[in-house]
Amino acid sequence: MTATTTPEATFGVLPRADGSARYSHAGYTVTGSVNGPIEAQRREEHAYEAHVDVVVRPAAGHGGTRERHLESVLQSSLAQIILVKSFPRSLIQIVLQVENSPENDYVNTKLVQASLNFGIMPALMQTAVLALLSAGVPMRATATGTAVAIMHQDGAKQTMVDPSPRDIEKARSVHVLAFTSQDELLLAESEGDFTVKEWDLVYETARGICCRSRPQAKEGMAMLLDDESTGGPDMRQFLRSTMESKVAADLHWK
Amino acid sequence: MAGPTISLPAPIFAKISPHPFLVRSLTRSTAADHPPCRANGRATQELRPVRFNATSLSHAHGSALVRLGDTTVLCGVRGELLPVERIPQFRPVDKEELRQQGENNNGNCGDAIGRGELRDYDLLVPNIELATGSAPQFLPGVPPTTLAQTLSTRVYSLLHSTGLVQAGDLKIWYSPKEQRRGEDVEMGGTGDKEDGDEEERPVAYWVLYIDLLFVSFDGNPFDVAWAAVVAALRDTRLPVARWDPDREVVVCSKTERRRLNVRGLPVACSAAVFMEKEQSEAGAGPREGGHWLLLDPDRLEETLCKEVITMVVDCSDDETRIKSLEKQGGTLLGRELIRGYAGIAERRWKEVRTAME
Amino acid sequence: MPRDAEPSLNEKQFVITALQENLRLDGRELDQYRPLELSFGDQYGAADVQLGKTRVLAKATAEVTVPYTDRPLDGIFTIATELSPMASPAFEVHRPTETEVLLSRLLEKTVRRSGALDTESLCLVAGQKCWSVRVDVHVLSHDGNLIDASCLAVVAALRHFRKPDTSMDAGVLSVYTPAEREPVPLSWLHSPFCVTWSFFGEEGEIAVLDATWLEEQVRVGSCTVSLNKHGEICQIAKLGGTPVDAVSLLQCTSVALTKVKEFSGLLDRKLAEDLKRRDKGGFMSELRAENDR
Amino acid sequence: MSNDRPLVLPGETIDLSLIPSHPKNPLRLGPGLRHIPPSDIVPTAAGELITNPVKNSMWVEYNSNRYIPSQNDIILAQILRSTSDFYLCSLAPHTPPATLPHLAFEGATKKTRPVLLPGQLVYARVSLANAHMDPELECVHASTGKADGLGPITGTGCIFDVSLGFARRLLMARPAQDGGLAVLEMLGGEEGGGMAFETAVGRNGRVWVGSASARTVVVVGRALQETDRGRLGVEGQRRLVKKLVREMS
Amino acid sequence: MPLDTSTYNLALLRVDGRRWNELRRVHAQIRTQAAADGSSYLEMGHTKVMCVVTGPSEPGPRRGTGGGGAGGAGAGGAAEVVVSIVIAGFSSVDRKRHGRGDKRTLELQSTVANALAASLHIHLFPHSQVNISLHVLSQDGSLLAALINAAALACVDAGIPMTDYVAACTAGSTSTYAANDEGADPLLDLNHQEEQELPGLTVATLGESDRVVVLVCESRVQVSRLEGMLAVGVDGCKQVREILDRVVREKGRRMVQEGTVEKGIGLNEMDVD
Repeated sequence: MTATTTPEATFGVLPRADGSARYSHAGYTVTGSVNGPIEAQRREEHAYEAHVDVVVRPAAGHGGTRERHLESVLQSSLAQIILVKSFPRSLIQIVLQVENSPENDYVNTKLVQASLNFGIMPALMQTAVLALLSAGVPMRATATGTAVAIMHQDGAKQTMVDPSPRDIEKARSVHVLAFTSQDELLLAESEGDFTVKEWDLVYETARGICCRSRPQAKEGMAMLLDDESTGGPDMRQFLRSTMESKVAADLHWK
Repeated sequence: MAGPTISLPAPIFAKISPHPFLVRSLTRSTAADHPPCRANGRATQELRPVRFNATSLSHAHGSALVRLGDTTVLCGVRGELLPVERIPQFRPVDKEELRQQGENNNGNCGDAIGRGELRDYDLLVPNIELATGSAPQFLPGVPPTTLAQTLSTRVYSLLHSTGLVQAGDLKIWYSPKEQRRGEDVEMGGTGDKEDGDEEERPVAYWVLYIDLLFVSFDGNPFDVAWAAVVAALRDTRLPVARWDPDREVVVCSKTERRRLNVRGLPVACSAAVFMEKEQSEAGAGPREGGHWLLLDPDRLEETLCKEVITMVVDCSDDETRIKSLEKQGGTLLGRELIRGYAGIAERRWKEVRTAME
Repeated sequence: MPRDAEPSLNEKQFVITALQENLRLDGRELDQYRPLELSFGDQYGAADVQLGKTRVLAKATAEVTVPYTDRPLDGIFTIATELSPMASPAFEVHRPTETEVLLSRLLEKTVRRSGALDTESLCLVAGQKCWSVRVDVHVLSHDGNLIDASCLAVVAALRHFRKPDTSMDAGVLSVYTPAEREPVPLSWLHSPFCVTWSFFGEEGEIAVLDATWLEEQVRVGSCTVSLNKHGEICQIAKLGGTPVDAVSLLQCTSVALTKVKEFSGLLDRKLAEDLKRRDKGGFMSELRAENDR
Repeated sequence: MSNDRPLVLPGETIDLSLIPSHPKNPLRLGPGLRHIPPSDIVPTAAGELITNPVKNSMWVEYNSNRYIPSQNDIILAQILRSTSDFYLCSLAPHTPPATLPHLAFEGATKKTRPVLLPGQLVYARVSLANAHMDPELECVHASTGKADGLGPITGTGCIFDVSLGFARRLLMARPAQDGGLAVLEMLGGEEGGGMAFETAVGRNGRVWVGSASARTVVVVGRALQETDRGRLGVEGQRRLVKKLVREMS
Repeated sequence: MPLDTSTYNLALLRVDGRRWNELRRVHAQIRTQAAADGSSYLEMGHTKVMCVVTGPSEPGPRRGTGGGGAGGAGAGGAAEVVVSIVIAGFSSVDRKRHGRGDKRTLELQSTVANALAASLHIHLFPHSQVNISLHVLSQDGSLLAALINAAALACVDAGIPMTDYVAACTAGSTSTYAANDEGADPLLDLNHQEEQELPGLTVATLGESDRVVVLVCESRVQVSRLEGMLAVGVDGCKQVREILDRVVREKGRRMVQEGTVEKGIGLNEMDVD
């Protein structure tokens, strides 16, 4: 059921940051701030490129090993799309604060959980990209990501987009994929139990969501947003339309 | 880049300008007879041989020493008893939930619940120690690096997602059928129904502390770490334990030991993408310039590569099952390459299996 | 660590000169708060406070755990305040600054030590099991007066929070998941709020409420008064700074009381509204609504 | 959004029809665009693509908060400290300091050079900016040796931070016409009851407002900030000015 | 608290036999460590504190977790006052470890630092640092007050120009926070037991004025009680100031007699303004 919801984003939620965005989708709400390029600390200063620093903060409890892992995954991916070479010796700091994540009402969750949380990765990635765009940090490309699960409902395989925590618990395998705006596969994380064939299926679905390229993108993408034809939102379209409205607002005086 | 005219001893060349050094050795062949290869003398697709050495520790319940080239990992598994009343959020699996789960994922009934127990009560505790001076960048006595934390997270979640260990093996049951006297024993915590004491109930769990120690580090830590974990778990034998209602303690048998039945044999296989050009000033996409997929990268290579891939496969059954796939840090590995990579992973799996047996 | 940039002389001087004419840069009265917004999340125990450009998010959570050995009959109640670089690049992760220490101490004294939450009610099995209630304070945006905003957020979050229901039968404790039984609110005793005065001028004769970050950088001293609406002082902290006349401090306190009454009125209103919002459609449907977000 | 100023996102391909092709003068790329040899022009920021066939130039118009120094920008800098022969100044929080030579003032010599205290403000031009070095400033035209308006800022007044786009609009030759910014004129004009004030706008998103009366400074400052934040059109600005004047008097 | 108040109501005497407005015995010395720039030892009842001041001197390496820095060190326009407090394990009845990171200690540090910074003329010493290190030997209530007084004395001894003494003491009230009885009397200078059982506050004032430098209240109390307590506290501070002043003059006189300093110098420093 969560798969059918459309993502929402608001910009400039943090007036004092260089760039910020609040993104909510599939029960996750993440606020992201971007500061940079700013002066880098000695220890993390690179002579030829900007250091991209990602901090992920859970809604409750101190960040643990799992957050460190998320950070390193996001860091390596975002460093790919940011033009790090154009700001040597500087720092681009991305802070992602999880505000809300869907709870599984059938278990009493513990505060600290070390196992990976696949569902949240796309939300974090999307928030970071939006915040970077709003900060005007020069980028090679934008990126979109999504989570797909393969369920075994009464014997039949079926893919499910943006699975809820409960779905993930039941799923045979869970996958997170992210694509750049040049349709390159930027990030692929999967776990569970699946075959190459199944992964192909997942790839197709994810690609459908992340890189649905529409030539007539110019007009009214608002309604295109929530078409269920391919089961899931059209992320790239979403990205474009949200940015369009932001830019239009910024340049209202033109 | 050092032209042919200048001749530097290889190690110095590698030190001062590692990237060109690697490019050079990958592009030009040293001798006519064999083709260009990596700085470490391996072909791009060539993996280092892996060697296992089980039960190397006498005190641990299970252990293994794994060597992959110059990366050596020692893994020890130790079980400790955890009585249910010491588990704050303990919650006996109630029947109708079992049934629900059964319907939901037909076949492997109760499996999900088992995983739930493993996770909720933290029955599997992997810990990775890199700061042993195993490599220049890991000096002893420093707080765990990001790498160490990342590795332990990956091992932890793979342990759970693969279901390598089943909760059943770690549960210690008590069935009052033959022991009526246990009934009036106040079991704070075993939150069961009225008829709780009638049916058999879990009284304690084994907690498996899985400690990984990097003896030496020369790249590709995850593959080795994971192999060590699997080997150590296969080697693990826990003493047979039962509940003694008179003394209200769990007693372990001195002699009797039961080995865990480890499910399947998932094997990790990692590679890194090496770009001919470091991302150029213009920031032109990484597409330009050649690139190589370096399997089982060593430390030097890892420092020079951004994009990495790790695939965990299990070919125990006829069909190859992928247990985990992690690809990040670049945009070069597309669908086709990843498809093809499965084949490489299978090859790896076979090698590892033979090495293990 | 990267210090925050000092304001320019020009700004410092102007803030003072303006204040001497009862002027503030944003045109407020000296004892006027910035527009205050309080909203609750979809889940229980999430409160979002916006005070001008300052924004604080508080999230309350609870889990069953083992009580401290020296207090077997009490539950555990912690308030975690870690300032992240999101508030300002000057804050580093795991490097508590003075701001952070003083903030957490103030919240500690105001909310915890004043006994706002009945910790004994969190005990489940004496010496064995108890609830550990934890509030995480996330400062999203820092434009001054973190203390008042954070305190309001914490109190709001805790009053909005529901913890899973439990039952004891035959010495057997069972904790119910939200699906089984609707969670229950905490046993809450009184709602304290912080009101922070900032002082300016040679003699600290100009007193200002709800200072912005710029004003905080220029002020010569501050005094935080914590009260509840019954006129009980829970804590006063004027930690040094330019000396201020005792009488004017007393006046500050009495003004603070009126502000506190406003706060608690606002909170009650918001809580009531939120309750109405949730009630329609009953509990399960409300859960679904939660997931649909 | 009209089609002559299409929205572009980083990495999108710009269809060639949009790229101006001028017979003689070379194509000039402004901010938000980069050229990938041989012939690709790719946006690096999200904004509207603006092209100027006459000047044969194109750039991406977008708004942001983080100032990145570029040559010949006029900026408001804050002195951090003085070294043996130059001042270190900050252009924006948390950025590496810019250097302002002691002699880069009108008629400054070893003997007669202005002494500036930490925290003081200077109105200066960026004389050198590149990614690999800290930026350099000057308060004098290297060629003419005239300050023409640059130099230390004195007198009662205050700094107000605005977005970079807003600062750029204020700096336009005719803000009212090109930038849709009439707020300052109004404040000076009859809406504002002819307030007397002066402003110094820095590209780095800082505006200094000076006036004998603190009240005026506050009004002007608020007017600017609220116009920026509220993204007010000319009408909105007029209403705002009326409101402020009413409030403050 | 029934214990305390009841006995009080009988004879209007407190648990330790004092009247409501009575200070405990305050004993103080200055120049206790010859080596230090300034030093002092102070007892308020059984609360015993010693203090050593070094500086104004070159700033040392910056400590990380806000070691109670105060004063415009950022601009480099004035000296920074850095306070470090060590609470000895044996100082209180139950020996509990106060780690350096302990937030309560950090708070005390920054309070003392900011209190002193208000009276010291640190603007005379740009780009420098005044280090005040305090050791708590024994605790019996009014700790913060004792710390401030000790620090003030040590600073006088160090000859750092200051406006006037910062003198501190505590005040309490016999009424519990719940009961809003008007009959409640204010109390001066609380000991440990009273601090535990009764509402109280710590006040520090500058010299003889009524101007409050520090006001810390950590217990629940009716707002109506505040005025009374504050009045008593401020008055107490004046008494404390007298005592401190006597100590300094006494020491000064003896030093003159002993000829360690020529007449005048030791004392003039205090009224630099």
